[in-house]
Amino acid sequence: MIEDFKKIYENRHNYMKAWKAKNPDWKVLGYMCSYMPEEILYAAKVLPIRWLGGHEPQNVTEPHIMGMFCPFCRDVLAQGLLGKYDYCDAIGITHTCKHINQAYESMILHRGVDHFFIPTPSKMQDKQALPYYAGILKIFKEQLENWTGKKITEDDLKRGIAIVDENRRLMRQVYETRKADNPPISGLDSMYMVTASQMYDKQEVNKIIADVIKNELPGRKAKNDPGIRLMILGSEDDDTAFINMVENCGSSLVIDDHCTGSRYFWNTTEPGNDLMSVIADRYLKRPPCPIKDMPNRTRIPHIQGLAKEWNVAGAIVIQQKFCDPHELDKVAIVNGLKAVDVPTLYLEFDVTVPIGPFRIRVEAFLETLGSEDLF
Amino acid sequence: MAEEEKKEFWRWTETNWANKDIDWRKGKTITGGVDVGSVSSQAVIMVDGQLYASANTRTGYNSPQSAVNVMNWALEATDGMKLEDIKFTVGTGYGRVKVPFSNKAITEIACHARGANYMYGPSVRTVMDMGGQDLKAIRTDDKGKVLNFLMNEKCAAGTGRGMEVIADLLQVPIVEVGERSFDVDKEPPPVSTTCVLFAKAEMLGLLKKGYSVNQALAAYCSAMSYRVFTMIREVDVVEDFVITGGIAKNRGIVERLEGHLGLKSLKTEVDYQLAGAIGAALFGRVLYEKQK
Amino acid sequence: MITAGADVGSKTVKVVILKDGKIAGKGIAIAGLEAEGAWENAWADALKEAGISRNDINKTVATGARLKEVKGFDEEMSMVTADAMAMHKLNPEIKTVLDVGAEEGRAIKVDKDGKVSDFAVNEKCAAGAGAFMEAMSRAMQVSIEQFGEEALKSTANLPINAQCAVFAESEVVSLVHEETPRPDICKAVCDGVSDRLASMARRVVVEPKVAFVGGAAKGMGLRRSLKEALELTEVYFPDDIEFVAAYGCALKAAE
Amino acid sequence: MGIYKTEPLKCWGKAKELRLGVYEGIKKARDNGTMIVAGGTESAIALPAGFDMDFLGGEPYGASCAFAGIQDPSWNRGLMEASEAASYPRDMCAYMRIGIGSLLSDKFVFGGKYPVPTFNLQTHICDTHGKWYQIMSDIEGVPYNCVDYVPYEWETENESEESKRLKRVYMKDQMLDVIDWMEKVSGKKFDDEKFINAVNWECESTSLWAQCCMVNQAIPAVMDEKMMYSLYIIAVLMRQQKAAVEFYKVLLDELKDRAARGIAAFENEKFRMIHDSQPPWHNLQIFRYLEQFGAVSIGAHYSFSLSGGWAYDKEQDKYLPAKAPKEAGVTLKTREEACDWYSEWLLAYQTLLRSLRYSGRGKHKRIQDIIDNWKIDGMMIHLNRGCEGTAVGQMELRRYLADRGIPALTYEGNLADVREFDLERTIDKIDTFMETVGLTKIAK
Repeated sequence: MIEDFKKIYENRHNYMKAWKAKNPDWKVLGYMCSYMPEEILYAAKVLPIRWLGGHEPQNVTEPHIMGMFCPFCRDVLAQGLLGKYDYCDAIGITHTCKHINQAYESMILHRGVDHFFIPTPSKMQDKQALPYYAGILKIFKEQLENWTGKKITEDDLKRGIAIVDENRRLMRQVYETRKADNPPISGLDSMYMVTASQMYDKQEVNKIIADVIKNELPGRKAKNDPGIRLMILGSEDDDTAFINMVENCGSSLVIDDHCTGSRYFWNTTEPGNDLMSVIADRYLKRPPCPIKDMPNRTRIPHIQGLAKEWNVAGAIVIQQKFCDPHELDKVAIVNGLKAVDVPTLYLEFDVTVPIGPFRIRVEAFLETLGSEDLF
Repeated sequence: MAEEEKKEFWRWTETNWANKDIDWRKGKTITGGVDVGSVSSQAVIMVDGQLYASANTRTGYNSPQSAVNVMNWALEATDGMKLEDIKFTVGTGYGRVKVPFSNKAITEIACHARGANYMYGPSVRTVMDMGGQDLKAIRTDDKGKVLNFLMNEKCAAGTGRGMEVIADLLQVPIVEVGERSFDVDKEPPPVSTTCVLFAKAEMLGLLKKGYSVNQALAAYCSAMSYRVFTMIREVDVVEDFVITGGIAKNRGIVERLEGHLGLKSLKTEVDYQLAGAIGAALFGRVLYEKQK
Repeated sequence: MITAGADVGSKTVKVVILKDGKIAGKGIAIAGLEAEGAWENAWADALKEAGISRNDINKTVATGARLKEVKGFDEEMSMVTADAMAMHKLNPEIKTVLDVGAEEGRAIKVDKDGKVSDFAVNEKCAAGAGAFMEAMSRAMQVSIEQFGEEALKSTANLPINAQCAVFAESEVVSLVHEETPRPDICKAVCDGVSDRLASMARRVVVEPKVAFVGGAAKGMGLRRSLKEALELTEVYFPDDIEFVAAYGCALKAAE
Repeated sequence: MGIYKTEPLKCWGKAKELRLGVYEGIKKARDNGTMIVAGGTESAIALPAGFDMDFLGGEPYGASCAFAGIQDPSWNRGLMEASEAASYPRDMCAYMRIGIGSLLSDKFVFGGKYPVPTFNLQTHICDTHGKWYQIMSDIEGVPYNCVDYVPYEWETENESEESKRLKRVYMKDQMLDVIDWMEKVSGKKFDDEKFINAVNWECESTSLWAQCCMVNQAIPAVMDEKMMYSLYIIAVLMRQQKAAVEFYKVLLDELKDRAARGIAAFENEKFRMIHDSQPPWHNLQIFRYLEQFGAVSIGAHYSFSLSGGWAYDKEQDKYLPAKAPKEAGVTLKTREEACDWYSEWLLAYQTLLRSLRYSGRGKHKRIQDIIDNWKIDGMMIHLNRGCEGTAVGQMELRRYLADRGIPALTYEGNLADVREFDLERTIDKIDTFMETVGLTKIAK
């Protein structure tokens, strides 16, 4: 049921605690950024779950993080320091940005947790990135083997890849249905689906998604009137209160480019002999986080393509306040969308966003997209 | 503990007005617009798309009540019009959904653009609205439809509320701020922040340095106009250019902003603060016609 | 020996007169555009209460953000040390002092001898607890005193989502327009300010026992929120809470 | 009268001459239309040295604009606002915003129009660096490329040899590709010999700067941090040139001589401090203010390591100047060898760049090393809103020092955006800090 995604999202810790009790032969690793190679973790019987924020005021991170660092790393660290994720046996990050590095370092310094750092390349377009990253992933695999005391076989890896790819394929299928004039699933529920896939056992979530595709989506309408079709894109975003507000102002979010959305699952692994290269290749080719999108700007044509295929009237560009990677893409993205006649609204997110002042901006934006009847 | 003597330097005059030349009873469509903003509320009544009556008051704590009060005050200026004579009312501003007698709510961004189009004519392409709390830079077409807009983000302060704090602190009536800011020998460098929170500290810092009150006002107006200039440049200023909202009455800001832009803003006889309410009433007319 | 201490703060001037280690007189006045007048008034009140004249004072030590605007003291010291000295004298068990002023907040760690072992001051965007509360009470159209009383009536946990003061104010206005009960908004503001102060305080590791001082700590709403934010069961509120730094200065003068 | 004797540095004039010479060269190249390469200066600047070109480095250029803001605020505020008006967000790296603003307003702080390069080449030393010159290229319309940089981890992490090998090969192979790319986009031939020389000189001059810093362990210190800014800049701007090597040899001799004779940088040195992160370039007077209390900043991880090559010595458990190829008995013969060695140098010995990414335990160890060996009494941490790379780990560093009873003062600011620095508040904080460590102003 679609509702299950929301249940998992909202009760993530309870779900995981219950899961852990049922799966004593597995370990749990918490990660922060969507570049974590989950295939290898599933192969090692280590359940990867993504740490997301709690979106509530907190006062524990200032001694650790400078004021100019992004709310996401602050919120995630707060959750960690407050012990919300204590059921994780380790934390891990792939190198993406220093803000996440900071949250990771502070967790190690103050909670003394087991930890894994993967020095992911940043220039993912470079042909030298593949041999490098495949080698790095092999080291990571060995580190996991040492940690769990179990060898990871080729078959294990194939099984890991299958689980994760299945999840990607299913979510892509759901996203395809949102191309309909009246989409069967809302932007909010889609966000719940992707984040649930990140924070819970994919083997369980895959069953739910398959069931939703087969039994629930056919003939369903998320809303009577979908209103204005919007795209949302930018940095990490699981601000469900904001998404809900936008969709209640007479619009439907039909597509996204978020690492809590399509960027996370868009492509699957391509066949090949060396499994480490296969896995590495998949991450190098996925729709990139802005920080990995150089020297060429590949995000722009990708986003323009999404806007066209999902037939959107406008796009909301959001970013976590102080997120340099996304700030560095702002002008290029806004211009790129303008070039294909997609107007944009730009907003900065904090741990929590002030709904009232944001509603004015969103409503005014929707008015500019569809107020012909007033003139 | 000695009580602070309470003079309200920030307080501006509340007004109401009606065009006695218009006989509203002969009008076909009477519509209303109510703009309940963070600091002030305006109501206008339009007869067949002509501005007939208006009122401008301070917003109270209770927004439905503020809406009722300001409309009642506009009605008072009329020749016996009653609320029920108004066929369609549109609410706008922060309290737009809380106008008890309104038929629809539309954001102040759309309403300001539409209102400016009425007040200054169809040649208006850029509207800078400077209200109590928000700055809005709006690009519009010849019909007054919004093409795109920007609202202030963090550190983009420099709003009407900040000006009130300054007026209060320096004990200068707010209506005199603009005038006095030009009464200096040489334009001082702008203050470094226009953040409402630090406005006081900034001012005290300047006075400590030996600035006169007028120089301090000039430094603040200069900073605020610069801040607005930077923001409005982001939407591309295309002529004709107009300024609406309360701050439009402060020539200390307006003329400095014009200097930075190298453009003159259009002027009109209509109260600049009414733009949102006028736009709302005009939308009301279209919606009323459509509903018939 | 008679000594005096003065705290020329951004909002008020406080003077404390000490006669043989005991407080003999106190004076406080609001500093508006210029601090000088308030300085004179605070002195006049303090001298009157002590029943002495300015010439009877052996030494005066002063502190405060607007100290440069006044003349007529012998030595200056920092707020941080003044607070530490005063609190150590008032209650030698105090390990952490949290001073909530109009423009700035300070967290001070005091060692067993009353010396400052670490301190933290708000960075700019998180500063101005007092000024922030004032701006919000302006938006709410209540006096600052009323603001605290209103907050105490509420038990709601409504977050103020905006971290930036400018946005916070428009958020408060939005809440007002949404007809959120006034006490809930007031409490939300107190909670928000407390979270910032608690964040700052945690930089120095808050160790019991803790004292709150400074003008803004007079507000009962803020007191409650701050105590909860820091998860404290017990907080020490000195009498004459806004005079603490001035008292510290007077103690220093007597040394 | 001070406690120590002091005298001006003899090579002061030479430093200034070299520094201005770099910008004069760029101006000439701009006016003659000859080759300019632009990019971050904390990168592989020996790489384009296989061509005859002038290199325009973004960070020192940003600092120069910030510094020029002392006289004429338009160089600071004006450029920031030009970048904001073009929608670039206000809290991006301040050097970057100055660069964008300077380009958009077509103003070069050393005179005339902004020098648009033949191409931009960046090393991705910090998470925003690779994107910085992508934006510059967007505006300039010139080709852009970058070299990804994944530094070795700190010694505390026991990184495996295989991991280091992968990083070294990755960087080397990218460099080789970039050489081909540069030839393609410039239409010019890359001269291997020039490149190999540049690699040798870069390693040598950065090793020499580290040796100069070592001399500062003397009491009294022979350089204060303000002086260092004027001296390390040679390595920042032109470390790949022979003139830099020669300059640092002269400087090293002079510093050793000063140390032997007990000549101080600051006559009243009582309290030795180190600073963290770049300073607010527009308000360097805060360092003079410290001196009123007898306190002096005699360095920083930043000023030691930005232009210095440092190697960890396991036996002594210390950081020592790294050995340049010649000293290590290595002769670089081919392009491949030079790229390989150069990669190793940047990955292993550029400890500042390492701390931009790995900010925790390893950086604490390095700071502790400086505190112990340079006999430091206290630290001053600039919470730098303009450079998140150096700001990473700062709050944890503060906590680390507090736990060990090392006095630390934090102050907020921005290396290049004067609007984010409050001199008065900073002075207040310094006053308070000095009082808590028991220092009072020295009577004049």
